Amino acid sequence: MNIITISSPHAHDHSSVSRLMFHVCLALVPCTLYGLYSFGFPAINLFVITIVSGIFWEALCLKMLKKPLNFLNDYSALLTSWLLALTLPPWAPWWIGVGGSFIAIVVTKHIYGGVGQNVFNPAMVARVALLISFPVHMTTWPIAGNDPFAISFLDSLAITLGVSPIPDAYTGATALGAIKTGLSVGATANDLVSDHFVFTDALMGKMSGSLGETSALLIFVGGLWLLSMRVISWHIPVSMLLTMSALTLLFHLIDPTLYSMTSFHLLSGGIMLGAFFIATDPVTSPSSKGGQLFFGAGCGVIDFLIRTWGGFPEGIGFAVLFMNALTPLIDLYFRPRIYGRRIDGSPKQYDTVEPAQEGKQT
Amino acid sequence: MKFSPFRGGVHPDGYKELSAHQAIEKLPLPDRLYVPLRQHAGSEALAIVQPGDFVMKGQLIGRAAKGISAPVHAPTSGKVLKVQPFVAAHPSGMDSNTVIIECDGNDTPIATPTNIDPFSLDGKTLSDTIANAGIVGMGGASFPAAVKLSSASRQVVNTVIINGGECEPYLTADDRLMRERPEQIILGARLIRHIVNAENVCIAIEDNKKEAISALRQASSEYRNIQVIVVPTLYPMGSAKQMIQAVTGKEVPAGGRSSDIGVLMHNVATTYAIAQCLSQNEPLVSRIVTVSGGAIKHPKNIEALVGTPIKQLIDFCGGTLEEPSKLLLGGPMMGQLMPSDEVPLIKGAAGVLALNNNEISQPSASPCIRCGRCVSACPMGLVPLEMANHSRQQDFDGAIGFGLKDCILCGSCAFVCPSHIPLVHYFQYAKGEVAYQKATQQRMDHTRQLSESRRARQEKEAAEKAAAKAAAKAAKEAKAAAKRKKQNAASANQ
Amino acid sequence: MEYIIIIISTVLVNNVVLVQFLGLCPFMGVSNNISTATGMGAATTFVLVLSALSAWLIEHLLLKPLGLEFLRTLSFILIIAAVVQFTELYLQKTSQALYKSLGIFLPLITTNCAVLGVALLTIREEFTFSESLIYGFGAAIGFSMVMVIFAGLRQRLELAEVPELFSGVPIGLITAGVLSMIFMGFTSLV
Amino acid sequence: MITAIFVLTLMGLILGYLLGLAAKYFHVEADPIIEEISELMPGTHCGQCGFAGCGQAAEAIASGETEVTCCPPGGKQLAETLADKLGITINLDDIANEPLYANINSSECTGCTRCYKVCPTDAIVGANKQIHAVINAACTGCGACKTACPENCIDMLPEPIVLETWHWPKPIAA
Repeated sequence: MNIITISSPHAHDHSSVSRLMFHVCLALVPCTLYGLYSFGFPAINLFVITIVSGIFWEALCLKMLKKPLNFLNDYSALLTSWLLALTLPPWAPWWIGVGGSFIAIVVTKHIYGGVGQNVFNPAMVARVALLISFPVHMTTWPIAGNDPFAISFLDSLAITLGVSPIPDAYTGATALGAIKTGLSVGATANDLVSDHFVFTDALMGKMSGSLGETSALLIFVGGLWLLSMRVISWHIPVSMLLTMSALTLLFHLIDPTLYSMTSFHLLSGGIMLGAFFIATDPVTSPSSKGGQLFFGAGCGVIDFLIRTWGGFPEGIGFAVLFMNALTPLIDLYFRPRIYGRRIDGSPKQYDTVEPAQEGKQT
Repeated sequence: MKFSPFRGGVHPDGYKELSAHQAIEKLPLPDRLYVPLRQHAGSEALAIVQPGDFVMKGQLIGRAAKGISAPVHAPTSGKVLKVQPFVAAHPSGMDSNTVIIECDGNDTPIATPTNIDPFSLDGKTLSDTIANAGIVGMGGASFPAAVKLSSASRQVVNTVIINGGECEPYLTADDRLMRERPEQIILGARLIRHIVNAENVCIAIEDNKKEAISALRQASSEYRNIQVIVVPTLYPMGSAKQMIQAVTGKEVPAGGRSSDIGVLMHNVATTYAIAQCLSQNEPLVSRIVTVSGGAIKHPKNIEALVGTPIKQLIDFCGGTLEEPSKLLLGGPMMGQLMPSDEVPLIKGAAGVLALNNNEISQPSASPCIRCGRCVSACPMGLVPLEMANHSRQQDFDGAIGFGLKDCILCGSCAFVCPSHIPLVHYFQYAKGEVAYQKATQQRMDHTRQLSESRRARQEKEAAEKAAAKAAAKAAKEAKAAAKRKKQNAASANQ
Repeated sequence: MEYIIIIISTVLVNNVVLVQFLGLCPFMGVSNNISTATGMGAATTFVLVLSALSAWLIEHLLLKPLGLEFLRTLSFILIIAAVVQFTELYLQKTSQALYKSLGIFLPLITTNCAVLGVALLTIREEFTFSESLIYGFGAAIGFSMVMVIFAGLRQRLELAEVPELFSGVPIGLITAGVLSMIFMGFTSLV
Repeated sequence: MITAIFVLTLMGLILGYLLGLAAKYFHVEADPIIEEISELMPGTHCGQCGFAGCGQAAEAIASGETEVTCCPPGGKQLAETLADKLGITINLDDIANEPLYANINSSECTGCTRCYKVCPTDAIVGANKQIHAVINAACTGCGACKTACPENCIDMLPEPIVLETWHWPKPIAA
């Protein structure tokens, strides 16, 4: 008799990977739409290019590795390239998008064995690799608050194709960058923050920065929705944001002229996007709750270190990747306690008298 | 979020309303019964009847083997047709030795109820009676009840917990039993308490069984040391370890027994069987089973004889609405797929489910995305994703390192897995391999011993032979020497 | 404070493996599992600290007073070889399992360029005795940390279905590259 | 020049002396691995590996003269344990997964007793002119009886799978 044996359980909660990924994409819609709106046509071009090329690389890899193409249905390539696009400078040329998605999808995901097997966050590897390789292109930020569609579609094509450089009038530094430069020439953090940072603008997203990281509020809303849908758990975002707040508050209290305030750190740069959408990538973050808390805290600490003393104005990519590298070790040491065992794995004991030791004492 | 009495757990859809309102019905005597000799954990019972024998209801047909085992009795009176391998109620689809009985329809019992008050007997006698009645755990594990009782009575047991946490979806057999026959359950609980000399009894029931709670509260109102405790509805509440934690707050030490922490637990159906056995002198030959699922026309709770083919149970419920996608014995979380509808009902099966396509998990698995939902859902605190990953690469030591040995196969992990990975299947596979390796090791130790004793014996034999030879030689020489001496003496004389 | 800066600098900013690219041979060779990597880290830490220390002593007590600086590399190698030999003897006595799992990589610490590199660097940076001790220690900690992290990653990769073309050393090298990229984030931290 | 030679020679001598001392101090007696390996071997001295007994095989394995997969009664499991012990990697696919055990075809057995005389574990029972049988639990699958049987009536077969020995197969690749 040759029957296919299928083990219990025969019931399922009807969740699926593609639904999880799809929900994350949905949660990204508000901040993406806002980013596309505030940065205009060049941003739209870059976004579309990144996503289309990401899906193309995915299809190519699946084909070459002879895997079924229906893996495209799991939205993971869409999500990866989407997240990558959100962390790029909005007016970057086309090859940044194409090259970035190549690094993300081909190098960081498929060479490692495809969905679920990569050890580093693909979008972040791509972003960091681009940042190191093309520092100029990756730090040219359009000034926010301009009339979003001042650049016509045709001009935007010129920018995207890289034939005409971005007019200087349109570029500026991000708040984090401006403050880092300012501090290095001896200005005080307080003055710099008041020059470059308006709380409500930062909340709403009227500032320069990567395509999708500007509006802290919309990202936060998306993140809350994911939390309420139980797509992500609260551990990583909460511990990451709390660590960041605690450290910035502490140092701000120690020396306000050198260290900027907490609200500035939380609302600028990529920390919000990182906390809710990047560090929570299930594949590259720890699987136990304790491990996730540690992971989030580690991301917060390293991002703070790099922002405050490092060579880059924003270190969220490095921070997440560094903690990604630590994840296998975290998974090894932060395991849940097994029922009926102590945390070290030895069987639990209740009310046991140890006659051997009593014997020794006498 | 609700406070949870143990770590993890899941909330599968209950589907209990399908059969919860159906009172227990008795199945008419079938024509033939197929009584397997293995219906319990441990070794198979040994058949003591021959084809052609006439057996009466409750007559012993298979005696318990050595070690952990349980006897099997004839569920009704009739003629033994055959004792032969027959398809077992087992996911492997293999056969096991089965006594096939043609029922005569009279249902003549072998024994009549005795009038001895069981409370006047001592625990040892009662637990022997339970052992001889073939009572096993009826919640699914089918561990012989008497073994549990006698090992518990060697330790101090404070609390007897009667497990009414029927947490598997669809199943309502225990619920109906508690609603309809609370007095017998209370009697059983008191008897267990008497046997192990415990202080008090807790009957723990999930809060989704309101009627059962009030029925048992009413039935137990005159006994002060019997308490009905309401526990939250959460899968796997019915698992012994989780239930003990929910009731006492203590955990059973790994590798230990519940009696190590002064607790003895029996399922309500087992308790009922114990009461029936001790008060009515009836061995375990029937049980209450829920027949349900989307493919069943009229889901019901049926009291049926052990050995009844499940097809007859389904027919009694009006048959199926469609060809069932899966036919299960037990609940959907831990029950197993049955190879055919001819398999007989066994003592440990609380449900027969015929599920349609919408109710079952789709087997299309995708790669693990390490989301950690299985880690959160695991009531034992294990890391299912790593266990499965290591098992897949046949690194069983790695899987053990992540808790394979502590796994209770409850299926919570696979239930929540968004990648639909057959996690429990991996654990079953790994556990099987580990057991097989252990058996191989034992076999090797055994043969090594045999070989060493053979060598010792051969050496001894050789030594004895040599000694005998030497002795013979010495004797010969001595003779020769004596002869020579004689000759010498003779020649000297001459 | 200065010592702390030296430690941070050697562990993160100028990590001996990922930034200075020294000692890649054991980094790729014995990072297959975490316990071996820890053992290798410990052995290398021992050798590194001891050799940085004795290098400083040789340089300042022997070579410099006698004007024999040109013998620096030669004599350092001699010292390192002796220290490694000593470590090997010690390990063989105390931990057979570790000795076996490190195998050929244990005597090869002799030719681990991280060890000679650190010894030479302490002289080039004109450290004081205690500074060179800290420097050697920091470099060793950096080496061990990266070894363990990398071993963790490789253990995970062992379970991954890496395309055959890339499995084994290639994926290891790619991972090492990404790690090195991450450590660029710590540039100018101190 | 002279100083340089002198200094290096001196350093070499001192270090050499110190190492010599250390070697004496940390001296390790004979390789304990051989003993550990022979503990693991089946100990039935069946000779299928080509060595006279398990002890010799253990020595050969420890010195790397022979493969860890040389022992059919030990099978896959022994090979794995040994490979772990020696820190080497082996290709487990080379070893037959299922161990084979002796089965006597009773219709051809003449009761010559040759097989049970060679069995290292006394796993064959029977008497002169009576059909012999194998006690499965005691058989190591060494095959000595098969070679000894003049009637060629011993087959090496995998253990039949019954309900008791059945275990779950590996899930179909996911």
